Amino acid sequence: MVEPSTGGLVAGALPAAVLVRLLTVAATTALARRPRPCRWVALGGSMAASVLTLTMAAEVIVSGREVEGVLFHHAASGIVFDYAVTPLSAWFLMVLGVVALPTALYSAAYFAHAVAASRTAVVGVAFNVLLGSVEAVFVATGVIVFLGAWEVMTLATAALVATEYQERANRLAAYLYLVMSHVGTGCLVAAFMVLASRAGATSFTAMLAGDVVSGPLRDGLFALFLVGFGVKAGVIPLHVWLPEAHPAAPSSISALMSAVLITAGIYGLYRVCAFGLGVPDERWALALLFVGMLSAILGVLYALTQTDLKRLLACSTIENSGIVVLGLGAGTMALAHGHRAVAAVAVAASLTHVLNHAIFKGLLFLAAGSVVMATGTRQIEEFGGLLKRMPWTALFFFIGALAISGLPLLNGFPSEWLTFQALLLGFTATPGLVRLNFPVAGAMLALTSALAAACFVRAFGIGFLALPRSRPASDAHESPRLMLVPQAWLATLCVALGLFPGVTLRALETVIASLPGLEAAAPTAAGALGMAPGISSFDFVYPAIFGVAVLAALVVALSLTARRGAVVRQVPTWACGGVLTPRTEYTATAFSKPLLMIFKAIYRPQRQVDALAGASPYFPQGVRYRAEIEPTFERYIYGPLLRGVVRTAGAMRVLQAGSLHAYLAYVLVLAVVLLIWLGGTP
Amino acid sequence: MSVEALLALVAALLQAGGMLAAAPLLRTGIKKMKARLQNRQGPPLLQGYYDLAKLLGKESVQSETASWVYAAGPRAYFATVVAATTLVPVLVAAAPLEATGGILLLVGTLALGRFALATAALDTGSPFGGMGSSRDMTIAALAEPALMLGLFASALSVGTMNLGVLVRDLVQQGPSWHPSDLLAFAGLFIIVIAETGRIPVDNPATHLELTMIHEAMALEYAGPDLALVEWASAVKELLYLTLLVNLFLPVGIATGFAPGALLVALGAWAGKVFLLAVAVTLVESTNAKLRLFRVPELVSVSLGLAFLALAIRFL
Amino acid sequence: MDLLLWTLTVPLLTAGVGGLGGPRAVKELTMVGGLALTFGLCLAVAGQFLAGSTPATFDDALRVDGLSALVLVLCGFVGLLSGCYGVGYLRRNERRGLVTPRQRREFYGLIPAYVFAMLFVAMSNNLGVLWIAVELTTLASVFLITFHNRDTSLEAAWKFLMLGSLGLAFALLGTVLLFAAGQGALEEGMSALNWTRLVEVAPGMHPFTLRLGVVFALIGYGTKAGLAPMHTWKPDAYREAPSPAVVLMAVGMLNGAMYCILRIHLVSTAALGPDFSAGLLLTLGLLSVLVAVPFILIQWNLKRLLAYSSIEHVGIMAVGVGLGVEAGVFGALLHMTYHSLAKPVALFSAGTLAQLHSSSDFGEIGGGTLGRAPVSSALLVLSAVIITGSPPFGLFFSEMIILRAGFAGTHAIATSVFLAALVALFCGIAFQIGRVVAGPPPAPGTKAPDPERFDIALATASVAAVLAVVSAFYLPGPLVALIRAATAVVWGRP
Amino acid sequence: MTANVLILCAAGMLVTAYLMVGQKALFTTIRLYGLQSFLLGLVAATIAIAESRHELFITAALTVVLKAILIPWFLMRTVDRIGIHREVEPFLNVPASLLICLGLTVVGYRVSTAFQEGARGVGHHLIGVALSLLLIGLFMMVSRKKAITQILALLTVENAVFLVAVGVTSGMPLIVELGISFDVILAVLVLGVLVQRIVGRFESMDISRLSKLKG
Repeated sequence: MVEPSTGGLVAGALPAAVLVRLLTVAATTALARRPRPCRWVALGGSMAASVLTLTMAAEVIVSGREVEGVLFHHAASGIVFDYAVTPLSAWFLMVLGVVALPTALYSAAYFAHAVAASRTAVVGVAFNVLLGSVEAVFVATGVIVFLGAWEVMTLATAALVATEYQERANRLAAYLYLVMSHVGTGCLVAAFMVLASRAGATSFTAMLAGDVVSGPLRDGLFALFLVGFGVKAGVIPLHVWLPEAHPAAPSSISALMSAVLITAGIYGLYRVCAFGLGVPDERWALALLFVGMLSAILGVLYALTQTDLKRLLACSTIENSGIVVLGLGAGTMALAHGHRAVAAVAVAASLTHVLNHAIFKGLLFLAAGSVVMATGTRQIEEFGGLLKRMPWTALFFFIGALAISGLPLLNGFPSEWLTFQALLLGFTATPGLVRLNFPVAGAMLALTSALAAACFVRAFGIGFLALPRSRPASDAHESPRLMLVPQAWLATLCVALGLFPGVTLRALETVIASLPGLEAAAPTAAGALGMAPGISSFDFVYPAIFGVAVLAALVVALSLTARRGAVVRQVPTWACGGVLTPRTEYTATAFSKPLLMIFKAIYRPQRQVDALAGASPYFPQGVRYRAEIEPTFERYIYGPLLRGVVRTAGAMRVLQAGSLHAYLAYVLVLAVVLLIWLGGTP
Repeated sequence: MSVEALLALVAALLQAGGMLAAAPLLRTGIKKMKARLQNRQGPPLLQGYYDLAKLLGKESVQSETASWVYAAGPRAYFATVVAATTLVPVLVAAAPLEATGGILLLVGTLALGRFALATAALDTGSPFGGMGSSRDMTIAALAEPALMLGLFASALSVGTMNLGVLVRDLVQQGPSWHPSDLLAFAGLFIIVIAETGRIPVDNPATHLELTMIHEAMALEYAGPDLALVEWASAVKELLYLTLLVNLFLPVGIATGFAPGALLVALGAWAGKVFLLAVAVTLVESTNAKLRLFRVPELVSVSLGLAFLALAIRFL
Repeated sequence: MDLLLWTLTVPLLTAGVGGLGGPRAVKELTMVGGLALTFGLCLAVAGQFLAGSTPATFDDALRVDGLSALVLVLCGFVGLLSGCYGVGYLRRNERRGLVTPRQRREFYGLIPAYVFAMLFVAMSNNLGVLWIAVELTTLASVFLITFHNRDTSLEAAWKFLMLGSLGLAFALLGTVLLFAAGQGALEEGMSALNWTRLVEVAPGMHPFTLRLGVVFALIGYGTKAGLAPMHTWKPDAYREAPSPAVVLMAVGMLNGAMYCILRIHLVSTAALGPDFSAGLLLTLGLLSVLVAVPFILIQWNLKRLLAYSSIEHVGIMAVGVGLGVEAGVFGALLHMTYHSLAKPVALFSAGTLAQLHSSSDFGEIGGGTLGRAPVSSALLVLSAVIITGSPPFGLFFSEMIILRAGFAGTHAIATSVFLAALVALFCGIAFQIGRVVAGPPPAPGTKAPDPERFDIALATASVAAVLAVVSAFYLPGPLVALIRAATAVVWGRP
Repeated sequence: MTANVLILCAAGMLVTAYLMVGQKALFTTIRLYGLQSFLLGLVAATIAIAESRHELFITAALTVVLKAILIPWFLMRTVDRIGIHREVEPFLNVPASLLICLGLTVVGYRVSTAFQEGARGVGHHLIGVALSLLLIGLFMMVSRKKAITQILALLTVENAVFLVAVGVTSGMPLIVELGISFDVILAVLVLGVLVQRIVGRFESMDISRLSKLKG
């Protein structure tokens, strides 16, 4: 079934990977009744396949040469499953592999706890199918294969989201996800088919040559693609499924979804919207900028108020997806005005962020998984004091938190730094009023990262520090080494790529050079240490070197405070004369309260406080406090839509009201109508 | 190791050291001026140094509930702020470590310090720490866009994001007196007030739970830790003022290392910072502290000013 | 004796034996054996055709070309499946003591009879004979619908018979008018109604008479196929008839009716050019797909749900043909093939669930069947995935081909509507099936369903499922050849 | 001469149809149907004589025997057995129904004008009548509630078809003709059986009550 394509060992890697996945799926199904070996086979196989794809991706990125081949002929429909690993595909494959590998390892230990033994096989199969289909999405060259893989990806994810199908919330999440992404796929099918018909071929090379469509039709197709891919990318306002679905899945799956599944949408935006439809239009760029800004700012604002740790991470995924799209928007704007160098910087920015986000979000979700496993809850309010009980997990989460807040010396910084560059250069590169969008976007980005910092100070500080806030939290203990190693690996990547951003940028050179319109415009990575993109001496940064300075200053600080022979005196925290209990600690809700009040207009918070009156109303026995923020999009867009559909469907009931006479009447009417129509044509 | 690298290193050490040395003076100076405006005597000018010495001399105390994060906080805060000083040109139209990055790195570094301190403040489990870090992060988040936009305004006018290059170009141009500069300055001045925890945003003198912000974060710290926090805050304040004056009043800045020029530069810098300090003092003494939820209005004003600065310069 | 006649005789004999008295084992053996033999004979006929000859008899009243061969094979296959499943089905009912000897006779008599009628349809080349054959399928299925002898089954049967007979009257009129249109060109006698003859003389036919004929014939056979707005009998019949019979309706009858429609379509195309009947088919097909949407969303019964899904699928086929391009036709026939492979799985698993809960209403079944009847529920989910045209399964490819043809052609708008309907249908079916399989389980008070046993019926369902999955990736070469041959026939290159 | 006879018979059939629409007593309706079928047979016979096409005699005979005698007898028997003799109030009152039928006739004739003129120059009249008859029959199926009446209406539709078959084409091939007639008989028998079962079950043959299956 799988025919190895000519072109050496690396070229054979992909068919091999597919083969491995298929065998793994088969073996997993066969072992369905024996969870332990089943789990190991499934995840081991997945890791093997990931290694294969990683090697090939690396090879392609380094050499910059595409690898092509044919997987399979579908005799019945005459469709050929062929693939081509372009540098762009290779980049996304790499991102996938970098996260998929540790996630699989992590899951090997995690599923034992998180997945019912009876469902191990299903989850294992779905895990492999998901990864395989995402890989297929990245390397597909035919539209049918692409759409097929796209759909399989959706189904596999839905299956994983519904792992705990007994819980209503998870069922709804899975269904919502299915519906949203199916609507998206519908848009994609329409747009792709129109494109195919115009190109007269179903291969991307022909369809995405850029000269296939023009004028209003082109804009229409762009809109369709934007919606189609936007759903998967989870950009606002198409994000509604994301905060539901990502937390519902087992944590390691959530890691995959947030880190990788999102990038499938991004990949589509790149491959088609930005570089597949010819020179972008200024309006497209504005659309992307706007969507990006909206997603970034609203995403982080939603994240701020979450008390469910995984939900919080999911919302921040919306934010980061927004940042990526923001960079892409700047790039398309530059392309629209013909500034290749600037466009290259922007593209570099967003592609870097794709990688970095995958890494730190993967890390955070894995750490969150450990915490959820240890405490049995996802509520930040019930954590606390975990740092002492699970020191490693806490450390890794802390690193992830620093990274996601875009702070220097970690890998969140370079990509946000590049995005700022893209926006500022975009400003210098665009004429007229339009340019003012860039500084505004810049300010929004600054706000976003500052809020992200606030959000993760809250998540880490409330969740891991001080006293445990609940019984499970105080009983929590560190997760097995098998779950810590993957986190360590990702954390190391966070630091390494933060200190040596040049590596990423260097790797990106071939990728960017391979994009139409960006030939020989790749931004210059200043060695492995630094980045100096775009126009000469506009800006550059060498985090590692500066890191040394910080280190030196740290040494000074230590030497100032470290006094020979003096022990640090341990004293109880002053609690206004009372005893410090978890109940006097600052809660997550309280932490985000000021911002909640300040951004009232967006949150529209609703709260109700009712005192359970005791003997005297002045001394209530207890106070019940309920606060929620209004889900704007759900309430004002999707809710009415859904109700409308249901109502119309209900109204159609009369058509099939059980009366034979009505049924016969339909035939009569049809006959008469057709006869009259015929009568019109002598 | 090349000559200029060595030079940069020496310069960095000197500048960091100088800022560390000067910072307490600024704090006490402002206190003193405030006192004078209120017809009080006020502390002696060297009070800041006495305080630091006293605090550093004390034993260090740690809450039982705290972890390594608690200890790491002040040190990281101090380290980042001190390191940040080497990114800003002070006397010479060049920053010692300007080769490692520009405005974004500076802002990022300060944010890193704030992150560390705010996290550490949550470690003791005291409600005040949480309150402080929550409020501090809130105000920082609000200030960030305005700060960025203000800096963009002046950076884009020259076309570089590197402070060294920026100041050099400004010195060559001389003060432009372009209206947009004025707007940007006004905007940034407000942000500096907010970032350095001064009235009307925060009150450095108070220790009343409900009003303090930055102080609340530092409330649990004592001895050397507290010293680090206070000292770093002072340096940070000086840093912001320096940045402000060198960006918008680039006069008297030395272009080389000639001793004469350096002396002049020192004088000019001291004078300019003093003027700004006076301005800060006046604002502090003539305003009342704002409610936390009024701060956004203030910040949005500066945001508007900064955007206006950009607009009128580029349209 | 001629192979075609054998192919017809065997099921007829099986029906005869089954219809008489006799011990159960014998009936079961004869039914399974007979239908297996029938399927073998169908394959043999198809083999003959692929070998190059076109089997024919009764001066071409019965004639097997590519199209017939394809339909023949599919019907034979489904006949065998439902035969095997039927045995298990009836056994279950007998275990519950629900089966009277008369019912048993009816069952074992009518199922093969129905198969016979379907095969008869598939191989008849003479439009008159075709009509008779279709009428036979109707008569054979009526008493299958009343099998359970509930009030509702009488109601369903009456509606089915009324609409069916009306449709057949229309079809007859259509046939007569076709015949009339060819007068002068056509000789006297039986062979004058041969489709092959009609196609030959088509260019000389009187256009208006022909149009009239085509319209009536399409309405008529459309009723049997269940094209909207003549689809109204389908949900009722599906709910009432025993699942094995439903499978015959949903696949055999549907393919047969599609076969009739295609024959008429071809005559009309030969005479009037493609646009006339293609336009009609496109309209009716689109209408069918659209009609299915709301009723699937508000559906309250599992088997009715599947009825609407098959209304959708016949609509898809009609659209494919109606697009008037070769790719569309190929897509439609591929769709027919894959649908014939996938639908039985859905109906078998649904039937099993319905039997275990002794009702196919969602209210009775309740949610969370995955816990109570894992195999059937899993199969139901699988088949739902398949029949909603999801990759990597066959219907996805056929739908993609049709969509591509649609967007490539002049019907972009219609195709967009079609696409939107498909998306909505996916959501609807996903919702309903999800509710049954994973939804909240029924209240503790309700009576527990029978446990799921791995009997012959379940085995049949599983085998069908395996075939459906495998076929997605690999269709046997001869079958593909048949599809291509059928496409050639329908595209007017016999 | 022939033409006139043909048109006369056809017109007669149409008239019977109208009368059936206006009629409520079941027996009368059945008799009217018998008359209609008889006229159909007459048409066949006339053509058979005029064009000396002997196989049409068989058709004619078949028609008369089956449809003018057997089926009416069978239906009357059923009605007797059930013991319900009058149609309940139809959905539409008689005048309205007749009006609609007029409209349908117009449609039928309008279509027939475009029709090819056959050998005997009466083609389009017959078609017109046939189509109108068909539509009227269908309309009766829609508007009448009694099972028996619906069967009659269906048979009227069938008659319309046969009228075309006989009058416009020179008759279908014989075997086909036989097969078709056989099927029709079968269908009627099945229908009869069903009617009896329904009545046995619901103590009524009011079809409009059979509406449990919705949605």
